[in-house]
Amino acid sequence: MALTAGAATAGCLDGVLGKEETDAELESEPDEDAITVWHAMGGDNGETMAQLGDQFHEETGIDVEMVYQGSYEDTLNQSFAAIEAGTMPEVVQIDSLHAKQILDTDAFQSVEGILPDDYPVADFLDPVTDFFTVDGELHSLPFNNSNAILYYNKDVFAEAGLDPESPPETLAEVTEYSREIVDSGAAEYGITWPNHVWFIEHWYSLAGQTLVDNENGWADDPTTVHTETAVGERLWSWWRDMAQDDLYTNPGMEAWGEATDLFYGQNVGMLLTSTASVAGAIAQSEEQGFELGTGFYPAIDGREGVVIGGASLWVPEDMSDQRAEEVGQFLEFMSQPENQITWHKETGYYPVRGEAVDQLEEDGWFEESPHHGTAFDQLLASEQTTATKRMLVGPARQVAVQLQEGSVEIFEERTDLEDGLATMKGGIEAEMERYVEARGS
Amino acid sequence: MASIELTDLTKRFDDVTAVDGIDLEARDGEFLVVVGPSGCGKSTTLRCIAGLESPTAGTVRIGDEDVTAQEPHERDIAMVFQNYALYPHMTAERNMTFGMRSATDFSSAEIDRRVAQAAATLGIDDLLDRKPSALSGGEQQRVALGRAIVRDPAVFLMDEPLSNLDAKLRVQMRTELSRLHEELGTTTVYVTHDQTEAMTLGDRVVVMNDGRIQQVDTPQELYDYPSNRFVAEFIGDPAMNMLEVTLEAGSSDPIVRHEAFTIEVPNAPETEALDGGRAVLGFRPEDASIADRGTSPTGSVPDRRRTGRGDSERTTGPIEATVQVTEPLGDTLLCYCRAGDDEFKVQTAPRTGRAAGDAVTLTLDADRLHLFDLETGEAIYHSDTDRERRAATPEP
Amino acid sequence: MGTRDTREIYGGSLGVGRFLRERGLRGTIAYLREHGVRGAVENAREDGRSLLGELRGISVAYLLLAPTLLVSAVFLYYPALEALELSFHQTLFFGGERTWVGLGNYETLLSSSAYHESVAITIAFAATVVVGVMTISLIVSFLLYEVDWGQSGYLIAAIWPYALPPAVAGIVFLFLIHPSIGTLTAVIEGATGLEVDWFSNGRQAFFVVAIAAIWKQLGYNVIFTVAALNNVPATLKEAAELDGIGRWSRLVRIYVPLISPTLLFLVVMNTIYAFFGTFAFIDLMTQGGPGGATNIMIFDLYRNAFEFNNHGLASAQSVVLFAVVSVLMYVQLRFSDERVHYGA
Amino acid sequence: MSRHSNTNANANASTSANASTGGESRRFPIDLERGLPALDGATLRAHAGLLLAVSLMALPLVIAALISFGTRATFTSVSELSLETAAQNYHDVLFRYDMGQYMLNSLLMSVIVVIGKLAVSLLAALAIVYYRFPFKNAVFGVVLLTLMLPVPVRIVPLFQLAADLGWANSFAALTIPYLASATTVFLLRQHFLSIPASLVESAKLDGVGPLRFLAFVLIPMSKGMIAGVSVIMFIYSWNQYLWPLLIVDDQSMQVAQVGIRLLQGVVESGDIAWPLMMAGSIVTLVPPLAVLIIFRKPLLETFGVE
Repeated sequence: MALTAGAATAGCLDGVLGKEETDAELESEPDEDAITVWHAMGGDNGETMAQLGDQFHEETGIDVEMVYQGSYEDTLNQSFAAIEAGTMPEVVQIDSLHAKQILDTDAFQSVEGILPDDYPVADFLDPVTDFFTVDGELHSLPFNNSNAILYYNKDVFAEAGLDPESPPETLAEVTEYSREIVDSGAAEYGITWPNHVWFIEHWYSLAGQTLVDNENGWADDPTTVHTETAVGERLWSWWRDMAQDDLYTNPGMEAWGEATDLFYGQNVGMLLTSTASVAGAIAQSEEQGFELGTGFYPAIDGREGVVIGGASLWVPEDMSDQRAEEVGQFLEFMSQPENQITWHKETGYYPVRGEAVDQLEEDGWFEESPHHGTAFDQLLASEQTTATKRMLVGPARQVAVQLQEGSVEIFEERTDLEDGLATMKGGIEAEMERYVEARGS
Repeated sequence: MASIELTDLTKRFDDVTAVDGIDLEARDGEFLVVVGPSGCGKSTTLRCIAGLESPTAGTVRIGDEDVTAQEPHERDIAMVFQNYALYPHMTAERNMTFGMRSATDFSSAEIDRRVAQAAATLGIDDLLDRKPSALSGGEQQRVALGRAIVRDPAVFLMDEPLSNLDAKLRVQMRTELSRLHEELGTTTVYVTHDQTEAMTLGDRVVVMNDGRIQQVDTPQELYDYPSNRFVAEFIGDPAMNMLEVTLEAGSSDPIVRHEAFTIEVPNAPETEALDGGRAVLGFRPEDASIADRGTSPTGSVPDRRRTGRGDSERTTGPIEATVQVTEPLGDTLLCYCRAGDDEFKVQTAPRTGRAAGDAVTLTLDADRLHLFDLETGEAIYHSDTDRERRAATPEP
Repeated sequence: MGTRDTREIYGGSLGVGRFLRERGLRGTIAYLREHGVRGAVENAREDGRSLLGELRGISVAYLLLAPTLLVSAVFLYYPALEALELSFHQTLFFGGERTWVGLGNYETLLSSSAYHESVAITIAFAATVVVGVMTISLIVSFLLYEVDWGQSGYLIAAIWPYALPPAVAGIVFLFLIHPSIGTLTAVIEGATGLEVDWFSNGRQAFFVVAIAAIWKQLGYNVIFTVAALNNVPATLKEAAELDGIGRWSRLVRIYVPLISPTLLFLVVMNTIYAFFGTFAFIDLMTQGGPGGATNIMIFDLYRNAFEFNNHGLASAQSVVLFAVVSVLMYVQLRFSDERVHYGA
Repeated sequence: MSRHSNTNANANASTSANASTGGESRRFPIDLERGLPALDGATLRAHAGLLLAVSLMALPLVIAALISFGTRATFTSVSELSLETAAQNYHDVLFRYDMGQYMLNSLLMSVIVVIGKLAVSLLAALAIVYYRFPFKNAVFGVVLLTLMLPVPVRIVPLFQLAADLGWANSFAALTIPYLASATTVFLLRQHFLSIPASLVESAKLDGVGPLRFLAFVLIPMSKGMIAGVSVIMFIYSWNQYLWPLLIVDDQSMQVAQVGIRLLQGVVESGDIAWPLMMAGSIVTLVPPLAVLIIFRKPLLETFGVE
């Protein structure tokens, strides 16, 4: 690294600025005809995406460039910036939480328009199509969808004298199980889960209570959040009691990695997280030498249904028809049953196409790997109601952050339950109002 | 070679006037020394000649060309700095030639020839490939001189080049500079604050103070006929004594009265005008001598130091004084004497056993007296009448 | 800059400075109206120098400065002004969608108690970081300077955090003292008997992040402090030892005054670091929490811009932040004028 | 509550040192006759204080390195760490997650920024120190004020400007906005002011032009400062995160810092990549640390700020 800057500068003092220009041109311009796909699938999931991309290239000769943009948030920010800079890719993976904002940019076209005519739109699983259909059209291609399930450590259950085959189903049972685990010293804590709004959405949808008004934001822009409801009070009081009795430990804000790490380190008996970690959980449980169990997400009491999570593939507006047709082919390829099956097996996201599900059942996959089936069964057991249809809200990030920070204030008892619920409600209402005002239309 | 002429040269920095409208001429081939206390404008004058400072008013002419608006390197001058200004990362040879190689179209053969010649003149052939940090102060100064000589300029400008050297080396370099000037004959303007250097080096010496020229003259003229009190006290070490006196017309010669003594002052026509006026009597310590207790004041006095003047030994006095302090300087003894309220210095032969407290009688060399105006300090009288006769003889 | 620097020998000043000083602004304008610019320039410049020569010199000076000024203008000042303009809008989607709201954003800031808290916390945080960094780096550098051997080994170990990217520093610290899975957590709890719980305890979070920020900035300070100490003439050290002055009084009474220009430079740089450079620690370790205890202004600004896509409000916050730091900088420079001893 | 155990340790060192100020004699560290390093009280305490401070500062790096040898972030015993897992982690980070490519991009970006910034700042410092021109102090003030305009304050308009210039995903966007540097100009100016005025005067007398004077006199005489300032600029541009994150979305152009963020994204998706994160962090630390160690001497000799 020849850094004798003194000689270097003396030598090329005059041409130095010119040197930079030539360097910029040397950089290869992004390959024009490749389909650029921005996604938020890190690690192994990212690798599976790349394999699918290569496969598509072999079959159709159209080059695909899978670009990993970091977390869902980074990908969203990058997309907004790209809209400004006019450097949009062909396909963008956007988290279902951010759907409303992407719709409001009016920079994306509905996917149904470019899919091949014979595409079996109806074959998607009902809750999936239900969420991704806007104004009667499939707006973005459901791709990696999941919901949260309960992971538990059967050895810890056994040691605590709990039945390893019957995990807790209600919050009350979770408290009871956790107390057994902690008192018996089988693990330091009973349960943990990343502090993320998705988990609050699960409890609300299971209890059949919409989280925001105007039919969970689908009828019109939501104006308030239903924290001051019976469901809210029961949820957050339970959360506070669990924390105060040291049955629950807070892994940190949106601390997905830290939560799983606590579970694999056997510091905690139970873990709530996305079914997307099922493959990783199976591998790690074997490596750490404990028996893994999975079960349905514990509800407050009734089980109306779980809200869908994960993301979908959106297609920007401005592209030539010829390019749109190619993208349509790509989307069809990605949602073909065989690819859905490989995607499901390798990542844990459940398959969203009916045919794929039938295929898997024929192969007896769910018997072979029951944990993969848990989330899927939970999805099938869910009803389609406004409550189980994930909220469509403009200032999604602010709503998430206020709920998450508000929860900490409550379970750390820095504010009592009523004030806590009220502050969250007030803060979110202000953000909702600002969003509508800023968007204008 | 070229002469230098400054007409009404002025230089103001915001509120300070460094050079106040001076007119000065350095003759072709002359070694002109500009001397004065720090802050008297001598360096600024030199920098105006060099072009490093642009004068606020007035013109600078080198040879017969007005260079006031010219860039320094267009003026065919070379300058030697007090801290040598050698590039620490270049060898002596590269230091001497960097300027010429980068700004002139001399062929490198020509440059090498000049370097060899200059190195021979200065005796620094074996130092050429050494870096300044590996040279002594004297050697560095010679390299700086070499850099000036290589340019073979019309004028040398030297800004106190010797003041960073130790005393012994300074004396040695002085003789070398004189020898160099003899050999090259380049017009040189040399700035210093050391009046001994000025007297020994200068063909002529310019005494400056507060941005103005006090006097321009040959060293001996300055010494013998200072045009004002400042020059009188600045030139000569130890400085001339200054005593406030009053003048009175005497019977034959006018009388100078001091509170402690009165002496006659020979043939001073100008003094009549100042009859009864107050003035300042000036005489150099070596022009006063201590008469022995026994002999009469007007007789010749054995221990008076001869000043190489053969003609008539007129003295005047007597002055009664007491010795306060004595300073043995080896070749002479300096006695600080007090008469009345005033103190003055007297230089006598060494080993005469004079001590503090002795009461002595002094006589002054009547041909070496000076009177200065009390307010303006201008010289109004020099007792030596030789000046006209000597001025007539051609310059050495 | 004190007496006129004799180094300035290229170019010329057209006597503009002197002209203005002599006549004052109104006099100059009157003169200009009367003689016109050409006449003024003709008169103002120092005689003896060709007008053309000076103009050429001045243009060369501005040419040399052109790249710096151009890049500053285009990529620093223009965007800053744009940010100011943006601060009068409500925005969505990276500024794509913007509606004029005038001082709306500023009103929200003025009225929001959370923001007032944030400003207070930021100033407390900056003070803690600056004081912490300066004291510890001064002590470490002085010990380094005092020790006669093994200096370069200690030196490398003391300045390496400076090379560490802030984001990495944040992640590493997160794992060192994470309340539940931190590597050092058990050790600290054992040693100090404190319960490491900075996910929920606001004061603890504040100090944990402050310690991380101080730790990261030590390297930068040690470099400059040791360099300044090396420039202090060795004779002073010997003289002080002869007088039997103790190590720490020698530091405070002799060295600190002598290297005060460097310390002033470091105070300014550390303040800028504390206000603008510590965002990564907050983003990775506490996300401004718990309960806003570590929600310093730059983090709140970043979150408004990049998480809530509210660039209008974020721009308003950047204007306020700029104002706060400028005031602090001015106070620091004014306060230090008498204390700093130049020309050691 | 002692904010930082490190200060505590030094406080003890200082109190005891004061106590025995009396007969503190400084002896030559290696006592030739006895052959042992003759450490008197004060030096011993100095070393103790230094060792403690330095070890506390190095601790985070040591632990990060250890984690990168394991498979999980929390390791209970060293046994869980192993060399081949480390090799696996570092290999994954460099190749599977393209950190190698990101580091090459960062290196190219940093070298261009250093050379560009140095050239631009040298010219500016030359003008500010050796030229007299109207409004000089104002211009210097304008350059210094850029210190107060860090990237986050002007990120959105800067992005739009770069987008309008068509610079998205280009090295121009990654380097040119960084070319103006207040710190570099300030440090170079301080250094030029320490060079005796007579040197530039004698250059002028020889008719040496300002650029030749810069190239053949100023730069050779400021090698130490230039090396030192280059280290600071290299580390500054190597650690840039927010601007590259936004202006570059083509990952083949991405820089190391954003690579870390991408690794973090991997962790957030539930995958246990913490050791990978640590490996990535250690890997991105190597170049700036190497530069810092290689150039520590010039850094320390020339950085006196008068």
